Amino acid sequence: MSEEYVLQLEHIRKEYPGVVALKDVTLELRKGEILALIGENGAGKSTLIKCCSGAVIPTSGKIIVNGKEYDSMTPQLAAENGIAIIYQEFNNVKELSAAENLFLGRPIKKGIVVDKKAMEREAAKAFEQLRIKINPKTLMKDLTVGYQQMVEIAKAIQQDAKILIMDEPSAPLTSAEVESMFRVVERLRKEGISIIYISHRLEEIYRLSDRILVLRDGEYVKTLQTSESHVQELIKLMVGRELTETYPPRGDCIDKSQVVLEVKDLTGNGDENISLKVHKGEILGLGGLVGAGRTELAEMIFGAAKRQSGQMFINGKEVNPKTPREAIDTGIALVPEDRKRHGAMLGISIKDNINMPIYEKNSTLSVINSKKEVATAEKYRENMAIKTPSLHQLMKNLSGGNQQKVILGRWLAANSELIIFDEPTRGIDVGAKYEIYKIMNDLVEKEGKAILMISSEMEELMGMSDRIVVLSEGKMTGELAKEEFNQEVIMEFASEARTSIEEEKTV
Amino acid sequence: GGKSDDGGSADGDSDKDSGGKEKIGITIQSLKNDYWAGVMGKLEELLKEEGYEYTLVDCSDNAPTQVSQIENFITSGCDLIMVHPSDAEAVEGICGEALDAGIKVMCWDDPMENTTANWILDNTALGRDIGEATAEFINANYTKDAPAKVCTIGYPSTKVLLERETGIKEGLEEFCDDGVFEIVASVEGIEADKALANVETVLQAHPDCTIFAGVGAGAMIGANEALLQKFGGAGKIPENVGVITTDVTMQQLESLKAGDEAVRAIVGFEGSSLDTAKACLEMYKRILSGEDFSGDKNVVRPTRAITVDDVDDIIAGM
Amino acid sequence: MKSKVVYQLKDKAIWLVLIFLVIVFTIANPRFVNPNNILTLLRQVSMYGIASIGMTFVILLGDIDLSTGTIISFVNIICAYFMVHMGMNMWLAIILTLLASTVIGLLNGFMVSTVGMPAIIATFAVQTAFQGLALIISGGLPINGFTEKFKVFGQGYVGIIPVPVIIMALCFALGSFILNKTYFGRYFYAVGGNIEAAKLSGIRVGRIKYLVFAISGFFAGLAGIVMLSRVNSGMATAGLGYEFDVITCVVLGGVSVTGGYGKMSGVVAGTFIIGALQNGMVLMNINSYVQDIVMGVVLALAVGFDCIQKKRKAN
Amino acid sequence: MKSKVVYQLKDKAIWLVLIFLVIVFTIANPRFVNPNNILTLLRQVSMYGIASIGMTFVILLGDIDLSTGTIISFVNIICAYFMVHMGMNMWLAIILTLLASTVIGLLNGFMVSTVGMPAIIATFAVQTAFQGLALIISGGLPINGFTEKFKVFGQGYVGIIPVPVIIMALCFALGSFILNKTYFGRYFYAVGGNIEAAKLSGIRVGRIKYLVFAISGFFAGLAGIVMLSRVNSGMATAGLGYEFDVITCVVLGGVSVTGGYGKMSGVVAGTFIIGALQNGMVLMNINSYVQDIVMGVVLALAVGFDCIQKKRKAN
Ligand SMILES: Nc1ncnc2c1ncn2[C@@H]1O[C@H](COP(=O)(O)OP(=O)(O)OP(=O)(O)O)[C@@H](O)[C@H]1O
Ligand SMILES: Nc1ncnc2c1ncn2[C@@H]1O[C@H](COP(=O)(O)OP(=O)(O)OP(=O)(O)O)[C@@H](O)[C@H]1O
Ligand SMILES: [Mg+2]
Ligand SMILES: [Mg+2]
Repeated sequence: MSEEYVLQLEHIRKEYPGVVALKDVTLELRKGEILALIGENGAGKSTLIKCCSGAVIPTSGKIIVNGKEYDSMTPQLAAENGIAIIYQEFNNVKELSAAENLFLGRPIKKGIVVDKKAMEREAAKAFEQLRIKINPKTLMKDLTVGYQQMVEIAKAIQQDAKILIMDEPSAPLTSAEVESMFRVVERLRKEGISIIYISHRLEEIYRLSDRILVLRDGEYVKTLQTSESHVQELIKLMVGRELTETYPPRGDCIDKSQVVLEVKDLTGNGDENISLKVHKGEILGLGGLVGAGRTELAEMIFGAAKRQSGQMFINGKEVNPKTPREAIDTGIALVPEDRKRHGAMLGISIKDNINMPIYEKNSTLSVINSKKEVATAEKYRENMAIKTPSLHQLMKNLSGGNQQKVILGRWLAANSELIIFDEPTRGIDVGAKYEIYKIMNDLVEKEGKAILMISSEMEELMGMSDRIVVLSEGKMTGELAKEEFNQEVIMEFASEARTSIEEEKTV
Repeated sequence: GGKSDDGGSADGDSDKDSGGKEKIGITIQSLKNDYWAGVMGKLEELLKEEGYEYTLVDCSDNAPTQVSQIENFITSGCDLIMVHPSDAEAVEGICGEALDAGIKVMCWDDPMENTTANWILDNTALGRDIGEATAEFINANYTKDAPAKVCTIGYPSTKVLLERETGIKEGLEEFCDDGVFEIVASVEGIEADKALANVETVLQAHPDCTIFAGVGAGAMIGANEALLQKFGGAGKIPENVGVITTDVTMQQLESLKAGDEAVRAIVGFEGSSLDTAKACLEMYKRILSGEDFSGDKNVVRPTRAITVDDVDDIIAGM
Repeated sequence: MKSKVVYQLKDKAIWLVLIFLVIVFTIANPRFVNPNNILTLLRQVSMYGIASIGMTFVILLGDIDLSTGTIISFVNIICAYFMVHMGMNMWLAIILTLLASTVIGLLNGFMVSTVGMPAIIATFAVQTAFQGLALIISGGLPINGFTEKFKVFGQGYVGIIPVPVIIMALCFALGSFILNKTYFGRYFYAVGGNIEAAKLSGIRVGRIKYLVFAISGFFAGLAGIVMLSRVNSGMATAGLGYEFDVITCVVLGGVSVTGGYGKMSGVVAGTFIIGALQNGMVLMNINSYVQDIVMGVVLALAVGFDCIQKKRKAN
Repeated sequence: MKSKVVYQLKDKAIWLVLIFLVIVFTIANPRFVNPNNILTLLRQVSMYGIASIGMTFVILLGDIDLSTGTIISFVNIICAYFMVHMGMNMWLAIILTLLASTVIGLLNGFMVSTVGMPAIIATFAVQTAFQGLALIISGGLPINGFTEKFKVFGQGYVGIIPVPVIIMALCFALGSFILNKTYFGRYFYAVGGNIEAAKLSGIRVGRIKYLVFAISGFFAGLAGIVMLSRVNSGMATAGLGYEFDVITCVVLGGVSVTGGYGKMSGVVAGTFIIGALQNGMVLMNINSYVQDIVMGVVLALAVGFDCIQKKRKAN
């Protein structure tokens, strides 16, 4: 029985303080197959595969590799058992060369001396196979993000692994790079290597995989044969309900006469000549592929990154925020994409997290008005339905969704007029997602705020936006009104700059 | 002994810089110490007055640093190097090289081998003098029935101060009348604030501890302040309470002169800083003039106890 | 909930250590708990305590201040110089001195915040340079001869309580007030815990760093003035090595050197522990060499224990 | 490509500083560039140079080792004790001494890696405790009376080249070899640059930390032996404060205190700069108080300049 499977994860459970990331998940990988792992953001895909490498130690459950049973893994054990993993976050060392990164942790060596020549030779071969032109001697920090990812992929392949796990490997790649990666992956399958492939792009799943395992909200949902499944079915399994229900309805509340935010020819931080307007009561969606420069645009508007040229107006008045503080004071708020790094202050309480931007306002002679402080926190706990026994609870003990609500509360407390949401529902479970959508609706409908929403989830983008602006490679490539929303058109805009650059290259 | 088969000595071209007087290199243990800063300040004045060229450095009580400094003196072509060694043994080698290079070497404090002359201070003997001065005070104020409770204040991480502290204990044994004293504590204190804190603690442990014999200025200042605080200020200190140490600094002398503080005697050397500096310069002149010290190159520095009676003379020369 | 209990216990643990030490020293020498000795002990640690306020803030930010000892020395010299050699009015001298120490702190802040130097290097450079400056000003000689009035800060009493102990208590109260009641305190925790998030919440992190280093300079200056008054003599090396004693107080008090976590009450306990050790070991007449060993071992055990607990919790 | 040029320039910049200093000192006193003085200068920095190898590794990892000075002192005492008081064979004494210093390094490694203490605290605790131990063993007195043979390490010559300079050169070569050629040297960069990535690539980060602290202990021990032979007398405070001199050499050499970036050649330049400053300022007859100021200012400027460049690049 176990002969058939090279890797089995049985009844894996992983708890974090306040969050259960995985509940009783079971996965079985056959020899020579590609198993796709899908699920919404935060479904637990990355957490699950990290259990295979020891990057995450499961709270309970078993990991069986080639018939050998483990409670948990270590990176060394994983390597010994022929498991190679491409992680979603970059895992490279910037000051080392591409070749050395390729062989990180298992260099070619004679005795204790590393054989750089041999590593560079082998690296050149590996890059050749992937049809990428990287000088193996180049330092990692001098490579573009796409190339860095290709090194990661080459690194995993190079390990002669029996089991290859890829967590959204295609995300930062151009379509040509994705193509060459696919060819390699297919060749590896032919050689009998078993692969787990994680991606949000369903067309990739259909192109590559033999079976599909769906996770939702940390739970195992179903395993399907790719050939027998349909897109609609998959989406339903992932989301847990019909898509139409996912987005709460919103009345028409746009006040065209009031432009809350206008940017003109904004350039800098990797973006070029961005011009857009957000009206009172409007949600403007900002679409594009990963790396399109949307976060960069948000940072510029929020004063967190320097802009080179262009103008910005809030309610018709020109503003020039050079720091987040100045942006906040002009009524701009940013709910950042990377919640753990940029949003949540994990070591301090919910109350403090909510009040952070308004402490100065609620202080006399720098002494905090503690009544106001508690009242504010209490108000937004109620408004946002934040699930917590106490406002003094530390942020790190909350679930991702509740953390996101706290951050939202922070910006509502700051009384911002324009709220920028960068991937507002990334890593948030379906229930909390719906609540956040409702909050966004209330914000525009009842409170007359304006929202700029960055999202990589096509459904979310189309479901929530009143208008969509698409970026690609730091340039605006298209703008769609609600009636024009169409997945294919958006994708086309999103890859426009890329294809044109590729065309130039090939010419 | 010093060897001549090495590179340091090859730089023996200690040609005098045109026109000027002789060049003197001085390295001492620490200039961050008030006694040394005081004496060296006076010495610098004298050297300038008489037109000598000189370099004065301190080695922060680090032997390797001092070796390096002497090397640098050899390179810079000094005619005389005076070393106040952090560790005499450590600089013997390099001083030998200096001699081989034709440079005169003088050691302050230790009876070194590879030198032209030594201006020595036997720290154990100095300690014994402190002990003796303390003993005199004890003998005058205490009896066998009510012996004096003594605390010594030292700094046992430094060799010379350790020797000095040992000397103090020996001196007390030797010069005190039978059974009139008892050492109840030995604490560390080279900096005034540390000495102050430790003396305070000792006074808590032994409220009847009245005699404090220490190795230097910091010990005296700290102990004096602690006692002033304990008894409620100047003038309130009982007759039989006393602090006795060595080093001659202005603050110590003023405390002594005041007469109503706890300072009872200071064991000094030639007298004031100026006196010491003058005596030192005299040594330089003797050595530079080519005087032959081969008979006995150890010139012993005099020590004497300064008391209220002659404190004014000393203060005049500070 | 559970983690709250653990934290509470952890915060209390340092007090348990203090109680344990008090018991040991009392058994060894009952005079240890004599009220007089307790007051003496408190007076002895008052300089650590005062300087530890600023250091606590700096460490909460995840930085470190190695210039504390030198600031103490420098202050010793300039304050004495102002009063003795320039005949300046005592209060003016004190104000100017505190201003100077704050400016040195600002210099640290400039290097860390604006230039972007690691705090350990920036403050070490300041330490070295200002040590030299203090020596130049004083010529290596002590400066003394202050007015009787000036002695109050280090030697005076209010009732039976020594003035430096009162100053320390006020400083701790002020430190605790800043940390818990003012928005600056919230900012310190936020910056130390997650500097990126703090920036994006509108905190001007650069200014906060300036502020904290300036505060650290100020309290070091205050400690220097108390020391000057206590010893009644200004020396250019008076504060030599003090920074590590102060850091030890703060770290023993449970403030995380990586920033973001710590309480003033813990620092109070840490300061008292150092005081109890220094005082108790002298009372027990323990050899000064052995005292070093005990200090090292206590620091390693206290912090090590804490780290092991944290590691356990993380898994 | 452009950034490569910047980096190259940056790596070279420290050599330009060195050349600049050499020119200044030569103008001030032509004896400075006398070959004899150069050899003397090299001999003077040899202890810094030797100890800096291990410190470089530690700092590359993003940690710090404050125990270097104490290890030097401790080694001074035990090696002297073995040879003089126990009459041990010189080579055996040296081997045992190096072993002991390596074990102290392992103790640091244990506290940092296994217990999880911040390196600054762990190594400071070791510093304090072993200082006490060295004093106890020596009783505070210097130990001397070594054989003529033993003097070779610190005072001998091969041709005109002093032996300690040769030892330093060999150590730098070895350090460079370890960093550039051996797999664990490459791991140091990986761990210092991205500890998570290193872990997930199967690098046993815990062991690397043990290794690096042990190496740091070893080289500190070697520096201690060279010092002992050079001054021909063992003192329990011989290495006092050396750690900061060594850290200064390493940091001046462009090694990033946050880890992950740095080159041995830079450290060589950093060491020579310190040597040139110390030697040149004495030759120029600069007041020793002023020397402190110059040291502090040079450190602040060199590192500050580097940080500003980095900041510019990041924007
Ligand atoms: N270290 C952690 N502490 C607390 N919660 C965590 C931690 N790591 C992950 N989580 C939570 O576990 C859940 C699953 O996250 P995971 O990264 O596995 O999702 P994913 O399916 O890979 O999502 P994505 O598609 O966005 O990559 C999320 O709710 C996340 O917030
Ligand atoms: N500090 C950095 N160093 C190097 N590359 C960076 C840095 N920050 C961002 N990038 C890269 O710049 C590009 C633009 O990133 P950005 O996050 O703005 O894209 P985005 O459109 O917001 O995508 P998404 O939010 O969907 O990830 C990406 O390729 C990203 O990886
Ligand atoms: Mg993921
Ligand atoms: Mg983004």
